[in-house]
Amino acid sequence: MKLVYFAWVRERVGHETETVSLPGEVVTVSDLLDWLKARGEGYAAAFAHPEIIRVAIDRKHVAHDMELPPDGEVALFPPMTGG
Amino acid sequence: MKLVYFAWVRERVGHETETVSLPGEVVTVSDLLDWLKARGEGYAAAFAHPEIIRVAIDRKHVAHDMELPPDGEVALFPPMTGG
Amino acid sequence: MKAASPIDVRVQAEDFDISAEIRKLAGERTDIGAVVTFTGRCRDEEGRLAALELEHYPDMAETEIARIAREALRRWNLAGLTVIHRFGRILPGQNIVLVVAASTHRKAALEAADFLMDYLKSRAPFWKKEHLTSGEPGQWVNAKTEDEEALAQWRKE
Amino acid sequence: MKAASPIDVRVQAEDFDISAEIRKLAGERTDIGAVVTFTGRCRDEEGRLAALELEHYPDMAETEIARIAREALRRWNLAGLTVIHRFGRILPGQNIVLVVAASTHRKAALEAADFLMDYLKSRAPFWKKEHLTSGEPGQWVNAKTEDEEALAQWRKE
Repeated sequence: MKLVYFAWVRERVGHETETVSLPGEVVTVSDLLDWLKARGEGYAAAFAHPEIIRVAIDRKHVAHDMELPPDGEVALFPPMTGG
Repeated sequence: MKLVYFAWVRERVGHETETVSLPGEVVTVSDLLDWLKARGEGYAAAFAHPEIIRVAIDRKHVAHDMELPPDGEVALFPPMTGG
Repeated sequence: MKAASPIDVRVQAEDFDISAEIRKLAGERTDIGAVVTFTGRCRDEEGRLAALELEHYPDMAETEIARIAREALRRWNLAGLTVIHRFGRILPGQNIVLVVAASTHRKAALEAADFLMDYLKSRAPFWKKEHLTSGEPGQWVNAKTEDEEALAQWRKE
Repeated sequence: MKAASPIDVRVQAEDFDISAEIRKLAGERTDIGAVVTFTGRCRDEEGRLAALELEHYPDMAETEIARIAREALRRWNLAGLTVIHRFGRILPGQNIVLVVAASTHRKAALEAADFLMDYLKSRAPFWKKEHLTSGEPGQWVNAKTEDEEALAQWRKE
Protein backbone atom coordinates (compact mmCIF):
# COMPACT_ATOMS: atom_id res chain seq x y z
CA MET A 1 0.00 0.00 0.00
CA LYS A 2 1.41 3.37 -0.99
CA LEU A 3 0.83 6.20 1.48
CA VAL A 4 1.21 9.89 0.60
CA TYR A 5 1.11 12.78 3.06
CA PHE A 6 0.42 16.47 2.59
CA ALA A 7 0.79 19.75 4.47
CA TRP A 8 1.29 19.43 8.25
CA VAL A 9 0.64 15.69 8.15
CA ARG A 10 3.65 15.40 5.81
CA GLU A 11 5.74 17.73 7.98
CA ARG A 12 4.98 15.80 11.19
CA VAL A 13 5.44 12.34 9.66
CA GLY A 14 8.71 13.59 8.18
CA HIS A 15 8.36 12.30 4.64
CA GLU A 16 6.11 12.65 1.61
CA THR A 17 5.48 9.07 0.74
CA GLU A 18 6.15 5.51 1.82
CA THR A 19 5.08 1.98 1.03
CA VAL A 20 3.73 -0.13 3.89
CA SER A 21 2.50 -3.67 4.42
CA LEU A 22 -0.57 -3.54 6.61
CA PRO A 23 -1.35 -6.21 9.21
CA GLY A 24 -4.54 -8.15 8.57
CA GLU A 25 -6.52 -6.38 11.31
CA VAL A 26 -6.23 -3.02 9.52
CA VAL A 27 -9.40 -3.16 7.44
CA THR A 28 -10.89 0.36 7.26
CA VAL A 29 -9.49 3.86 6.82
CA SER A 30 -10.14 4.38 10.51
CA ASP A 31 -8.05 1.31 11.39
CA LEU A 32 -5.24 2.67 9.22
CA LEU A 33 -5.28 6.03 11.05
CA ASP A 34 -5.04 4.26 14.44
CA TRP A 35 -2.26 2.02 13.18
CA LEU A 36 -0.27 4.99 11.86
CA LYS A 37 -0.70 6.90 15.12
CA ALA A 38 1.13 4.11 16.95
CA ARG A 39 4.16 4.10 14.64
CA GLY A 40 6.29 6.62 16.52
CA GLU A 41 6.63 10.21 17.63
CA GLY A 42 6.08 12.02 14.29
CA TYR A 43 3.15 9.77 13.47
CA ALA A 44 1.64 10.29 16.91
CA ALA A 45 1.77 14.06 16.32
CA ALA A 46 0.34 13.80 12.80
CA PHE A 47 -2.52 11.50 13.74
CA ALA A 48 -3.22 12.68 17.30
CA HIS A 49 -6.75 13.63 16.21
CA PRO A 50 -7.52 11.04 13.54
CA GLU A 51 -11.10 12.35 13.15
CA ILE A 52 -9.88 15.55 11.49
CA ILE A 53 -7.62 13.79 8.98
CA ARG A 54 -8.99 13.68 5.41
CA VAL A 55 -8.31 10.63 3.29
CA ALA A 56 -8.34 9.99 -0.44
CA ILE A 57 -8.00 6.53 -1.97
CA ASP A 58 -6.73 6.54 -5.52
CA ARG A 59 -7.38 10.30 -5.67
CA LYS A 60 -10.99 10.16 -4.46
CA HIS A 61 -12.21 11.48 -1.12
CA VAL A 62 -13.41 8.68 1.16
CA ALA A 63 -15.10 8.44 4.54
CA HIS A 64 -13.30 6.91 7.53
CA ASP A 65 -15.51 3.83 7.58
CA MET A 66 -14.48 2.95 4.02
CA GLU A 67 -12.73 -0.40 3.61
CA LEU A 68 -9.17 -0.19 2.32
CA PRO A 69 -8.53 -1.68 -1.12
CA PRO A 70 -5.95 -4.53 -1.42
CA ASP A 71 -3.64 -2.13 -3.21
CA GLY A 72 -3.52 1.49 -4.33
CA GLU A 73 -2.56 4.99 -3.19
CA VAL A 74 -3.90 6.27 0.11
CA ALA A 75 -3.41 10.00 0.70
CA LEU A 76 -3.67 11.46 4.21
CA PHE A 77 -3.92 15.18 4.80
CA PRO A 78 -5.47 17.98 6.88
CA PRO A 79 -8.76 19.65 5.88
CA MET A 80 -8.17 21.43 2.60
CA THR A 81 -7.75 25.18 2.35
CA GLY A 82 -7.77 25.84 -1.39
CA GLY A 83 -9.68 28.46 -3.32
CA MET B 1 -40.40 73.60 -19.05
CA LYS B 2 -38.06 71.47 -21.16
CA LEU B 3 -39.34 68.02 -22.09
CA VAL B 4 -37.11 65.22 -23.38
CA TYR B 5 -38.29 61.89 -24.77
CA PHE B 6 -36.56 58.54 -25.18
CA ALA B 7 -37.02 55.21 -26.99
CA TRP B 8 -40.56 54.53 -28.26
CA VAL B 9 -41.95 57.58 -26.48
CA ARG B 10 -39.56 59.68 -28.58
CA GLU B 11 -40.44 57.78 -31.76
CA ARG B 12 -44.20 58.19 -31.25
CA VAL B 13 -44.04 61.85 -30.22
CA GLY B 14 -41.82 62.46 -33.26
CA HIS B 15 -39.07 64.54 -31.68
CA GLU B 16 -36.41 64.32 -28.98
CA THR B 17 -37.02 67.47 -27.05
CA GLU B 18 -39.28 70.51 -26.85
CA THR B 19 -39.98 73.46 -24.58
CA VAL B 20 -43.55 73.91 -23.37
CA SER B 21 -45.50 76.37 -21.24
CA LEU B 22 -47.83 74.43 -19.00
CA PRO B 23 -51.31 75.67 -18.07
CA GLY B 24 -51.87 76.37 -14.37
CA GLU B 25 -53.94 73.24 -13.77
CA VAL B 26 -51.00 70.96 -14.66
CA VAL B 27 -49.52 70.52 -11.20
CA THR B 28 -48.20 66.95 -10.90
CA VAL B 29 -46.32 64.55 -13.18
CA SER B 30 -49.61 62.73 -13.63
CA ASP B 31 -51.32 65.93 -14.82
CA LEU B 32 -48.49 66.46 -17.30
CA LEU B 33 -48.92 62.94 -18.74
CA ASP B 34 -52.66 63.53 -19.23
CA TRP B 35 -52.02 66.94 -20.78
CA LEU B 36 -49.45 65.47 -23.21
CA LYS B 37 -51.78 62.63 -24.19
CA ALA B 38 -54.31 65.21 -25.46
CA ARG B 39 -51.83 67.07 -27.69
CA GLY B 40 -52.39 65.07 -30.89
CA GLU B 41 -52.02 61.70 -32.59
CA GLY B 42 -48.35 60.97 -31.85
CA TYR B 43 -48.76 62.08 -28.22
CA ALA B 44 -51.92 60.02 -27.86
CA ALA B 45 -49.96 56.94 -29.02
CA ALA B 46 -46.99 57.71 -26.77
CA PHE B 47 -49.05 58.37 -23.63
CA ALA B 48 -51.98 55.97 -24.22
CA HIS B 49 -51.01 54.14 -21.00
CA PRO B 50 -49.59 56.92 -18.84
CA GLU B 51 -49.20 54.57 -15.87
CA ILE B 52 -46.31 52.73 -17.58
CA ILE B 53 -44.38 55.88 -18.50
CA ARG B 54 -41.32 56.57 -16.34
CA VAL B 55 -40.42 60.14 -15.51
CA ALA B 56 -37.23 61.85 -14.37
CA ILE B 57 -37.06 65.47 -13.25
CA ASP B 58 -33.64 67.02 -13.56
CA ARG B 59 -32.19 63.53 -14.09
CA LYS B 60 -33.77 61.97 -11.01
CA HIS B 61 -36.48 59.30 -11.13
CA VAL B 62 -39.78 60.62 -9.70
CA ALA B 63 -43.18 59.14 -8.90
CA HIS B 64 -46.29 60.22 -10.81
CA ASP B 65 -47.75 62.06 -7.83
CA MET B 66 -44.69 64.34 -7.63
CA GLU B 67 -45.34 68.05 -8.10
CA LEU B 68 -43.65 69.60 -11.09
CA PRO B 69 -40.96 72.19 -10.38
CA PRO B 70 -41.44 75.72 -11.76
CA ASP B 71 -38.65 75.05 -14.22
CA GLY B 72 -36.26 72.29 -15.23
CA GLU B 73 -35.88 69.25 -17.48
CA VAL B 74 -38.60 66.60 -17.44
CA ALA B 75 -37.70 63.34 -19.20
CA LEU B 76 -40.41 60.88 -20.24
CA PHE B 77 -39.58 57.34 -21.31
CA PRO B 78 -40.63 53.67 -21.27
CA PRO B 79 -39.47 51.29 -18.53
CA MET B 80 -35.72 50.97 -18.82
CA THR B 81 -34.03 47.91 -20.32
CA GLY B 82 -30.34 48.49 -19.61
CA GLY B 83 -27.81 46.09 -18.19
CA MET C 1 -2.09 50.41 -0.20
CA LYS C 2 -5.66 51.66 -0.24
CA ALA C 3 -7.18 53.63 -3.13
CA ALA C 4 -8.97 56.90 -2.42
CA SER C 5 -12.02 56.79 -4.68
CA PRO C 6 -13.56 53.34 -4.90
CA ILE C 7 -16.21 54.09 -7.57
CA ASP C 8 -15.49 54.35 -11.28
CA VAL C 9 -18.50 54.75 -13.59
CA ARG C 10 -18.29 55.17 -17.36
CA VAL C 11 -20.88 55.36 -20.12
CA GLN C 12 -19.24 54.91 -23.50
CA ALA C 13 -19.64 53.61 -27.04
CA GLU C 14 -16.30 51.76 -26.99
CA ASP C 15 -15.68 48.24 -25.79
CA PHE C 16 -13.77 47.58 -22.57
CA ASP C 17 -10.95 45.25 -21.55
CA ILE C 18 -11.72 43.27 -18.41
CA SER C 19 -8.14 42.53 -17.34
CA ALA C 20 -7.25 46.20 -17.73
CA GLU C 21 -10.27 47.23 -15.63
CA ILE C 22 -9.34 44.79 -12.87
CA ARG C 23 -5.79 46.12 -12.94
CA LYS C 24 -7.09 49.66 -12.69
CA LEU C 25 -9.37 48.82 -9.76
CA ALA C 26 -7.30 46.35 -7.78
CA GLY C 27 -3.77 46.68 -9.16
CA GLU C 28 -1.21 45.67 -6.59
CA ARG C 29 -3.54 46.30 -3.65
CA THR C 30 -2.85 43.76 -0.95
CA ASP C 31 -6.14 44.13 0.93
CA ILE C 32 -8.31 42.62 -1.82
CA GLY C 33 -9.10 38.91 -1.54
CA ALA C 34 -11.84 38.66 -4.14
CA VAL C 35 -12.57 40.28 -7.49
CA VAL C 36 -15.83 39.50 -9.24
CA THR C 37 -16.59 40.65 -12.77
CA PHE C 38 -19.92 40.43 -14.49
CA THR C 39 -20.05 40.98 -18.24
CA GLY C 40 -23.38 41.26 -20.04
CA ARG C 41 -23.17 40.40 -23.74
CA CYS C 42 -25.46 40.72 -26.74
CA ARG C 43 -27.02 37.38 -27.77
CA ASP C 44 -28.39 36.63 -31.23
CA GLU C 45 -31.35 34.61 -29.85
CA GLU C 46 -30.89 31.67 -32.20
CA GLY C 47 -30.04 33.88 -35.14
CA ARG C 48 -33.06 36.17 -34.79
CA LEU C 49 -31.07 39.27 -33.79
CA ALA C 50 -28.68 41.15 -36.08
CA ALA C 51 -27.82 43.76 -33.46
CA LEU C 52 -29.03 45.70 -30.44
CA GLU C 53 -29.22 49.47 -30.54
CA LEU C 54 -28.75 50.97 -27.09
CA GLU C 55 -30.25 54.40 -26.57
CA HIS C 56 -29.46 56.27 -23.37
CA TYR C 57 -30.10 59.53 -21.54
CA PRO C 58 -26.58 60.94 -21.54
CA ASP C 59 -27.01 63.51 -18.77
CA MET C 60 -28.62 61.04 -16.43
CA ALA C 61 -26.91 57.70 -17.15
CA GLU C 62 -23.63 58.21 -15.27
CA THR C 63 -25.31 60.03 -12.38
CA GLU C 64 -27.87 57.26 -11.91
CA ILE C 65 -25.32 54.43 -12.16
CA ALA C 66 -23.07 56.25 -9.67
CA ARG C 67 -26.03 56.56 -7.30
CA ILE C 68 -26.63 52.80 -7.53
CA ALA C 69 -22.92 52.13 -7.03
CA ARG C 70 -22.85 54.29 -3.89
CA GLU C 71 -25.82 52.34 -2.56
CA ALA C 72 -23.87 49.07 -3.13
CA LEU C 73 -20.92 50.56 -1.27
CA ARG C 74 -23.18 51.36 1.67
CA ARG C 75 -24.55 47.82 1.76
CA TRP C 76 -21.35 45.83 1.28
CA ASN C 77 -17.82 46.25 2.45
CA LEU C 78 -16.19 46.78 -0.94
CA ALA C 79 -12.67 47.84 -1.81
CA GLY C 80 -13.83 49.20 -5.17
CA LEU C 81 -16.49 49.11 -7.83
CA THR C 82 -16.27 49.77 -11.56
CA VAL C 83 -19.32 49.97 -13.84
CA ILE C 84 -19.06 50.49 -17.59
CA HIS C 85 -22.21 50.64 -19.71
CA ARG C 86 -21.97 50.89 -23.49
CA PHE C 87 -24.43 52.58 -25.84
CA GLY C 88 -24.94 52.54 -29.61
CA ARG C 89 -25.06 49.56 -31.96
CA ILE C 90 -23.85 46.31 -30.42
CA LEU C 91 -23.51 43.05 -32.33
CA PRO C 92 -24.15 39.53 -31.03
CA GLY C 93 -21.11 38.26 -29.12
CA GLN C 94 -20.09 41.80 -28.14
CA ASN C 95 -20.07 43.27 -24.63
CA ILE C 96 -22.82 45.54 -23.31
CA VAL C 97 -22.04 46.10 -19.66
CA LEU C 98 -19.30 45.39 -17.13
CA VAL C 99 -19.39 45.36 -13.35
CA VAL C 100 -16.19 44.80 -11.38
CA ALA C 101 -16.53 44.41 -7.61
CA ALA C 102 -13.52 44.01 -5.34
CA SER C 103 -13.66 43.08 -1.69
CA THR C 104 -11.77 41.45 1.13
CA HIS C 105 -14.20 38.54 0.99
CA ARG C 106 -16.01 36.75 -1.79
CA LYS C 107 -19.67 36.88 -0.82
CA ALA C 108 -19.67 40.70 -0.63
CA ALA C 109 -18.21 40.98 -4.15
CA LEU C 110 -20.65 38.44 -5.62
CA GLU C 111 -23.72 39.93 -3.97
CA ALA C 112 -22.74 43.48 -4.90
CA ALA C 113 -22.31 42.51 -8.57
CA ASP C 114 -25.72 40.82 -8.54
CA PHE C 115 -27.34 43.84 -6.87
CA LEU C 116 -25.70 46.26 -9.32
CA MET C 117 -27.00 44.31 -12.31
CA ASP C 118 -30.55 44.11 -10.93
CA TYR C 119 -30.59 47.87 -10.46
CA LEU C 120 -28.90 48.68 -13.76
CA LYS C 121 -31.54 46.67 -15.60
CA SER C 122 -34.47 48.63 -14.22
CA ARG C 123 -33.08 51.99 -13.13
CA ALA C 124 -30.27 53.03 -15.47
CA PRO C 125 -31.70 55.12 -18.33
CA PHE C 126 -30.91 52.79 -21.23
CA TRP C 127 -33.30 51.28 -23.78
CA LYS C 128 -32.59 48.40 -26.13
CA LYS C 129 -34.01 48.20 -29.63
CA GLU C 130 -33.69 44.98 -31.60
CA HIS C 131 -32.46 44.89 -35.20
CA LEU C 132 -33.56 41.66 -36.84
CA THR C 133 -31.69 39.42 -39.26
CA SER C 134 -34.96 39.03 -41.21
CA GLY C 135 -34.80 42.70 -42.18
CA GLU C 136 -38.23 43.34 -40.66
CA PRO C 137 -38.50 46.40 -38.40
CA GLY C 138 -37.22 45.57 -34.92
CA GLN C 139 -39.02 46.24 -31.65
CA TRP C 140 -37.99 47.94 -28.45
CA VAL C 141 -37.19 45.31 -25.83
CA ASN C 142 -39.94 45.09 -23.22
CA ALA C 143 -39.03 45.48 -19.59
CA LYS C 144 -39.62 42.25 -17.72
CA THR C 145 -41.83 41.93 -14.67
CA GLU C 146 -39.20 39.63 -13.20
CA ASP C 147 -36.68 42.51 -13.29
CA GLU C 148 -38.93 44.57 -11.02
CA GLU C 149 -39.39 41.54 -8.78
CA ALA C 150 -35.63 41.21 -8.55
CA LEU C 151 -35.46 44.76 -7.21
CA ALA C 152 -38.22 44.15 -4.68
CA GLN C 153 -36.14 41.34 -3.23
CA TRP C 154 -33.23 43.71 -2.44
CA ARG C 155 -35.62 46.19 -0.83
CA LYS C 156 -36.85 43.59 1.64
CA GLU C 157 -33.37 42.98 3.00
CA MET D 1 -21.55 28.71 -32.72
CA LYS D 2 -21.44 26.34 -29.77
CA ALA D 3 -18.24 24.95 -28.32
CA ALA D 4 -17.86 21.22 -27.82
CA SER D 5 -16.14 20.86 -24.46
CA PRO D 6 -17.47 23.30 -21.89
CA ILE D 7 -15.05 22.48 -19.05
CA ASP D 8 -11.46 23.69 -18.88
CA VAL D 9 -9.54 22.92 -15.68
CA ARG D 10 -5.91 23.81 -15.09
CA VAL D 11 -3.60 23.52 -12.10
CA GLN D 12 -0.47 25.55 -12.63
CA ALA D 13 2.26 27.65 -11.01
CA GLU D 14 1.93 30.49 -13.55
CA ASP D 15 -0.44 33.43 -13.31
CA PHE D 16 -3.43 33.72 -15.65
CA ASP D 17 -4.90 36.51 -17.79
CA ILE D 18 -8.62 36.98 -17.22
CA SER D 19 -9.47 38.63 -20.55
CA ALA D 20 -7.63 35.88 -22.41
CA GLU D 21 -9.51 33.20 -20.46
CA ILE D 22 -12.88 34.83 -21.22
CA ARG D 23 -11.89 35.02 -24.90
CA LYS D 24 -10.95 31.34 -24.86
CA LEU D 25 -14.21 30.32 -23.22
CA ALA D 26 -16.74 32.65 -24.83
CA GLY D 27 -14.92 34.12 -27.85
CA GLU D 28 -17.38 35.17 -30.51
CA ARG D 29 -20.11 32.85 -29.27
CA THR D 30 -23.49 34.50 -29.76
CA ASP D 31 -25.46 32.34 -27.30
CA ILE D 32 -23.75 33.70 -24.18
CA GLY D 33 -25.48 36.56 -22.38
CA ALA D 34 -23.50 36.55 -19.16
CA VAL D 35 -19.90 35.90 -18.17
CA VAL D 36 -18.95 35.91 -14.49
CA THR D 37 -15.37 35.72 -13.30
CA PHE D 38 -14.26 35.19 -9.75
CA THR D 39 -10.63 35.82 -8.89
CA GLY D 40 -9.26 34.88 -5.48
CA ARG D 41 -6.16 36.84 -4.49
CA CYS D 42 -3.55 36.65 -1.77
CA ARG D 43 -4.04 39.29 0.94
CA ASP D 44 -1.31 40.51 3.29
CA GLU D 45 -3.67 40.74 6.26
CA GLU D 46 -2.56 44.21 7.31
CA GLY D 47 1.07 43.50 6.56
CA ARG D 48 1.25 40.28 8.58
CA LEU D 49 1.74 38.01 5.56
CA ALA D 50 4.83 37.97 3.33
CA ALA D 51 3.50 35.18 1.09
CA LEU D 52 1.33 32.11 0.88
CA GLU D 53 2.80 28.77 -0.07
CA LEU D 54 0.24 26.57 -1.81
CA GLU D 55 0.88 22.85 -1.59
CA HIS D 56 -1.25 20.53 -3.70
CA TYR D 57 -1.78 16.88 -4.53
CA PRO D 58 -0.85 16.95 -8.21
CA ASP D 59 -2.47 13.69 -9.29
CA MET D 60 -5.75 14.51 -7.63
CA ALA D 61 -6.16 18.28 -8.00
CA GLU D 62 -7.31 18.50 -11.63
CA THR D 63 -9.48 15.39 -11.34
CA GLU D 64 -11.24 16.70 -8.25
CA ILE D 65 -11.78 20.20 -9.67
CA ALA D 66 -13.13 18.69 -12.91
CA ARG D 67 -15.53 16.58 -10.85
CA ILE D 68 -16.82 19.71 -9.07
CA ALA D 69 -17.10 21.54 -12.43
CA ARG D 70 -19.16 18.69 -13.91
CA GLU D 71 -21.47 18.88 -10.89
CA ALA D 72 -21.96 22.64 -11.53
CA LEU D 73 -22.75 21.86 -15.17
CA ARG D 74 -25.41 19.40 -14.04
CA ARG D 75 -26.99 21.97 -11.72
CA TRP D 76 -26.92 25.05 -13.93
CA ASN D 77 -27.40 25.64 -17.61
CA LEU D 78 -23.90 26.83 -18.43
CA ALA D 79 -22.27 27.49 -21.77
CA GLY D 80 -18.83 26.93 -20.33
CA LEU D 81 -16.73 26.81 -17.21
CA THR D 82 -13.03 27.48 -16.69
CA VAL D 83 -11.22 26.87 -13.41
CA ILE D 84 -7.55 27.68 -12.88
CA HIS D 85 -5.89 27.02 -9.52
CA ARG D 86 -2.31 28.05 -8.90
CA PHE D 87 0.20 26.39 -6.59
CA GLY D 88 3.59 27.40 -5.20
CA ARG D 89 4.62 30.67 -3.60
CA ILE D 90 2.12 33.50 -4.08
CA LEU D 91 2.69 37.07 -2.93
CA PRO D 92 0.10 39.50 -1.57
CA GLY D 93 -1.78 41.14 -4.43
CA GLN D 94 -1.23 38.13 -6.71
CA ASN D 95 -3.89 35.78 -8.03
CA ILE D 96 -4.58 32.35 -6.50
CA VAL D 97 -7.63 31.02 -8.29
CA LEU D 98 -9.89 31.90 -11.21
CA VAL D 99 -13.40 30.71 -12.03
CA VAL D 100 -15.05 31.80 -15.29
CA ALA D 101 -18.70 30.84 -15.77
CA ALA D 102 -20.59 31.63 -18.97
CA SER D 103 -24.30 31.25 -19.44
CA THR D 104 -27.30 32.53 -21.37
CA HIS D 105 -28.54 34.20 -18.20
CA ARG D 106 -26.87 35.93 -15.32
CA LYS D 107 -28.15 34.14 -12.21
CA ALA D 108 -26.88 30.75 -13.45
CA ALA D 109 -23.38 32.14 -14.01
CA LEU D 110 -23.27 33.92 -10.62
CA GLU D 111 -24.58 30.94 -8.67
CA ALA D 112 -22.28 28.49 -10.44
CA ALA D 113 -19.23 30.64 -9.64
CA ASP D 114 -20.28 30.83 -5.99
CA PHE D 115 -20.88 27.06 -5.82
CA LEU D 116 -17.53 26.32 -7.48
CA MET D 117 -15.67 28.46 -4.96
CA ASP D 118 -17.43 26.89 -1.97
CA TYR D 119 -16.43 23.43 -3.21
CA LEU D 120 -12.90 24.38 -4.21
CA LYS D 121 -12.26 25.74 -0.70
CA SER D 122 -13.15 22.50 1.05
CA ARG D 123 -12.71 19.74 -1.53
CA ALA D 124 -9.85 20.61 -3.86
CA PRO D 125 -6.59 19.15 -2.49
CA PHE D 126 -4.72 22.37 -1.80
CA TRP D 127 -3.22 23.58 1.48
CA LYS D 128 -2.06 27.09 2.28
CA LYS D 129 0.92 27.83 4.50
CA GLU D 130 1.57 31.36 5.68
CA HIS D 131 4.97 33.02 5.46
CA LEU D 132 5.16 35.92 7.87
CA THR D 133 6.77 39.32 7.41
CA SER D 134 8.03 39.06 11.02
CA GLY D 135 10.30 36.20 9.97
CA GLU D 136 8.74 33.90 12.58
CA PRO D 137 7.76 30.43 11.34
CA GLY D 138 4.40 30.56 9.57
CA GLN D 139 1.46 28.30 10.21
CA TRP D 140 -0.73 26.20 7.98
CA VAL D 141 -4.03 27.97 7.40
CA ASN D 142 -6.83 26.36 9.37
CA ALA D 143 -9.93 25.20 7.52
CA LYS D 144 -12.92 27.24 8.60
CA THR D 145 -16.11 25.75 10.00
CA GLU D 146 -18.01 28.29 7.91
CA ASP D 147 -16.55 26.74 4.75
CA GLU D 148 -18.12 23.40 5.64
CA GLU D 149 -21.38 25.18 6.44
CA ALA D 150 -21.30 26.83 3.01
CA LEU D 151 -21.17 23.35 1.45
CA ALA D 152 -24.05 22.09 3.57
CA GLN D 153 -26.19 24.87 2.15
CA TRP D 154 -25.70 23.63 -1.44
CA ARG D 155 -26.53 20.06 -0.38
CA LYS D 156 -29.90 21.16 0.96
CA GLU D 157 -30.98 22.57 -2.40
